[in-house]
Amino acid sequence: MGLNHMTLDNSLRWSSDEIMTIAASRTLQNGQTCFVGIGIPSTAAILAKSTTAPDLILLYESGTFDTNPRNLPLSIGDGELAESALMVVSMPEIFNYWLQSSRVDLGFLGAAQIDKFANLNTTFVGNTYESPTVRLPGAGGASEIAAECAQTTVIVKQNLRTFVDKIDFITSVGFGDGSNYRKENGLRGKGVTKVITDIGILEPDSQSCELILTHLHPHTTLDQAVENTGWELKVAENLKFVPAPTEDELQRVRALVATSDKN
Amino acid sequence: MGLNHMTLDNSLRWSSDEIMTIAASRTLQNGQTCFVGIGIPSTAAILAKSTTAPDLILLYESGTFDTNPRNLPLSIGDGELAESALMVVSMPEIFNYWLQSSRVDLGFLGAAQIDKFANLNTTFVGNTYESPTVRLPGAGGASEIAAECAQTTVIVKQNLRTFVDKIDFITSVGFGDGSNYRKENGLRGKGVTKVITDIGILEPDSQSCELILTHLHPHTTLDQAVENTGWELKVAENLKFVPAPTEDELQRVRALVATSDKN
Amino acid sequence: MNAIDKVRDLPDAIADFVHEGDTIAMEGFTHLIPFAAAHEIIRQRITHLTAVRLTPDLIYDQLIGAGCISKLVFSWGGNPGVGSLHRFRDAIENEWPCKLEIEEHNHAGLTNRYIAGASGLPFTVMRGYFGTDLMHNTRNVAQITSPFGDEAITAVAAINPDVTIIHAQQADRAGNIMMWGIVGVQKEVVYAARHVIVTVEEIVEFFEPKFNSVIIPSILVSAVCVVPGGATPSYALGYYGRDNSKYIEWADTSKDRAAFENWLHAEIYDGVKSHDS
Amino acid sequence: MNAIDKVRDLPDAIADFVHEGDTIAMEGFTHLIPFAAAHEIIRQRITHLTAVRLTPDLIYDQLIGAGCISKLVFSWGGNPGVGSLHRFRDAIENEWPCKLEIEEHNHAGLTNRYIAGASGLPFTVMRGYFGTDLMHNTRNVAQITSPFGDEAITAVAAINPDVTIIHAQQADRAGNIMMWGIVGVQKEVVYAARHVIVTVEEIVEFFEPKFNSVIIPSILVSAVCVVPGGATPSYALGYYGRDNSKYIEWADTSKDRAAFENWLHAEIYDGVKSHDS
Repeated sequence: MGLNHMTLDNSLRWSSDEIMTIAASRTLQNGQTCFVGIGIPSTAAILAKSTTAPDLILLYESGTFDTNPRNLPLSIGDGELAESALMVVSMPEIFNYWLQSSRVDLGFLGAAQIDKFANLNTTFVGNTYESPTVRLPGAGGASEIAAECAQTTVIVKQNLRTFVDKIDFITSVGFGDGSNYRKENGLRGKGVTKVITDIGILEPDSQSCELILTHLHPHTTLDQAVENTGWELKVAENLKFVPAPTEDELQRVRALVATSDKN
Repeated sequence: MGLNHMTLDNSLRWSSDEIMTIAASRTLQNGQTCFVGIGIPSTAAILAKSTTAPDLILLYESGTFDTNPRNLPLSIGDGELAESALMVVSMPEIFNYWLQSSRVDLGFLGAAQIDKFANLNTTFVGNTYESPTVRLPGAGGASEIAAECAQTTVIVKQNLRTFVDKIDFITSVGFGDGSNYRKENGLRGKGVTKVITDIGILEPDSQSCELILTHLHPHTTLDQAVENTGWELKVAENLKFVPAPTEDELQRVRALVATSDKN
Repeated sequence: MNAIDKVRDLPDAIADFVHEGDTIAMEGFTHLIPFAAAHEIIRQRITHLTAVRLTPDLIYDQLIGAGCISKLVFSWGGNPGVGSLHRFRDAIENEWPCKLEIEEHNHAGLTNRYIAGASGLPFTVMRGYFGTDLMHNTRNVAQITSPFGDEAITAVAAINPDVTIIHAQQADRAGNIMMWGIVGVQKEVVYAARHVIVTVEEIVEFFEPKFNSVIIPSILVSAVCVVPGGATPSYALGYYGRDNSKYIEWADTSKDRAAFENWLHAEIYDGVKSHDS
Repeated sequence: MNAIDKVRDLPDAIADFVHEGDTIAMEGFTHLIPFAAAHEIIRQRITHLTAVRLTPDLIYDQLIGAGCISKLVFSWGGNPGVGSLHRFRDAIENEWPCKLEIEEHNHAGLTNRYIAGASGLPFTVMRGYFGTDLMHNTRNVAQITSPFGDEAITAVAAINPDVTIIHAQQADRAGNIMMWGIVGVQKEVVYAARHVIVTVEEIVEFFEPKFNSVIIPSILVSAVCVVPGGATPSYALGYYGRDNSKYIEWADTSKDRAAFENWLHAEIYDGVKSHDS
């Protein structure tokens, strides 16, 4: 999956994980309900809650609702998520009463493969479903997050292994084969509205739903983006740069990451 | 409904409510799960729990499970039922996880009308459903108790107003039009296995499912039973008498009833 | 996102969220029945309501008698442990004070209709209504066939009230709600609703752990109204008991139209203006 | 109906209720994962199990590597926060130690399959699998049409395990169970099962009130086994924390077949015979 591996660019003051985390954190708005996964999404959400969005409501598929962790959880069901939560509900409630009933504003997802319509594969790579070259974990909560959250943000590193013309398996739907697929298939959320990578940010075109590069990170180039995309990448007319991380943001991210047992 | 009105026969040492309560209590077996309603069923169940069936598990449709009331509840949702319960669950759980999944051994029901196949009406009497002469409360939990409990006991006074050839509305199914109706309609419990009245006890024939008088109370006669039944009443070959209430049973019932606010 | 945003006077909350013609659900199974809120609806003479509730109980008997409800969706219409609901019967049997359309279910059916509503589904499935006459005399119930095997199963349509009103023991400063004891279908009917009004006994600094307690997050709640005693004559576990005598007296008060109208004027229209602070 | 009837040694309970070819479900989402019971199944070399679990996690990775599971029904097969489950992958990619049939779902789907099982229904309905490739690559999922309007909805078949095994914090003397903290799908999978084995940290005189606690009545439980630490390396809120280092170490232990087999012999076959008293 690679999402959690830190590759520090020594010429910069931040790693690619850090810039992705900070960019993701900035998209969160106060008062939103946010369905969080482990890794960068947790870090981004906890960062946002400690800065610009103190009333962000974090929920995890483990059933911990409105949780306020001080440390970065290693797993989605860590004790601290339960102990710092307003309530802990069963998974039936999280999936049926919250996610399925379209009560969640924003969900974060990762992927092993993504295509130009933001469809995501976390099931297998290579050969067939029955006899895969590499078996991945599968859907978990991702397919319903992609279907039912009002919006979804994908966080994924950009390279030719991941950004492919055709994904091996649609685990979670972005826009299927184009703009009407979601409606025809009964997917009620808006779908993927942002793909945050280590190179920049892509957003779907409002008409075609194809992902368009709208932002570069301060240290990246358009060439890098094009070279690391397995389809002919479209670029926004007014391509912008993501504002550089502030010292405060970097310090907070690093302090959070340092709390994780894993590090 | 009349079930709760006490008509004391002065020539006897017990009222009809008392003999019905005691007869119902005696049918309960230790360790059973018993779905209880208000009135005689509650009294009978609490009596059994205090005597022959201490491990009887009482559940009420209000969600109070394994409750141990010392006083007779006036309503199905009294505070004492909650405070003396092992757990209080939601009504979704009571109906879907307990009743619908056939986990309850015995349910008690009353009725305004009953027919020879033990079908029960608690919806309306007279004229049409749309414009009834007397509108009754309706189904509540009764229709699913009748459908899904392993067995159901009906407690009802026997008279020509109640024991009718054709009921005005099937609120809860006994045996429909005869023996195969339950299976054809997807009703998984055995259905009504006992009808306890102020005159005696009726039980369904194992073949035809028609109710047959199997017991008389010590103070009643076969003529009374026949005269108070709106169809040609069948009588068991070995018609028996219900053993007279013991002093202990009577004292306990009276003590319980005295705890009810209503009296 | 704190209590200041959500705490309202009950009359304002009712005026803002309950409108003529709305579908409302006021739940509470014997326990925590939101009587004060119902009385405020009567006082504001809001009419043509479609009112959903498992057990109409005294609360809807009062709303029916006052002419607020034109359609009732219910599953058991009695005075628990006492007998009939006379205003309910008078409306059905004699169309007084106005015609009352009914849609009748059983508890399991109406419960599952709320579950479907809470779950964002158009319907859900259950075993129920099988072989009864209710099957043919009610709407929003249909038979379907299992796609796994061919068993017949009952589908019931979702209910999504415009407004759900419940009473709970406590709210905290952030506007979260806690209730405990018998909670019936309140969680489901809150999740099913477009707007939610909660009357509470009190606002507390923090919630104490309780068995079987249910938390309703602030984000689901449109208005919190502090109404001590707001569930009387039903009860609030930990605060006050059920006033059984009021349930028994209601048989007389409600049996006679004139007696009911006297009650309506004395207790509601001319009564002290609600319990809210 | 008291604890004496139900309290068993873990090896006896496993031997009595878990049989070759059974469908088992061992649930616990990150929290309260019944590892000790799984190790006992490995020790007793019970095979050809159909094993159901949302997240196979280390517990099923171990059972798969030991050759106990021939069919896996699951929805997310990773080592949470760490990476791959190598025994799971080796079985799927290379059929080692034997062929592993899979039936794959997503969390919402498998959760709803348990709900249907708990509810005594042949299936239930949900929004899910829509537009994904999983729809065409899994069983026990079908599209049906709403009888109210004509919306397409997904039906998922009930799961009713022969045996459900969970770990909980406490049992009381009557054999009732209490757990709190993250409870995942445990209530549903207990209600769905034919037999239920519960390992617990301890037996207590009475339960203290806790937020969000779940009670499992004794009548649902076939055997209670007192196994302190029985959820290690997952955790038991209020007793011990998650041993994250064990999850991280598992990546190495499980990556290599020989290393795994060393672990299997050292820790399970030749290990101290379980934690049970």
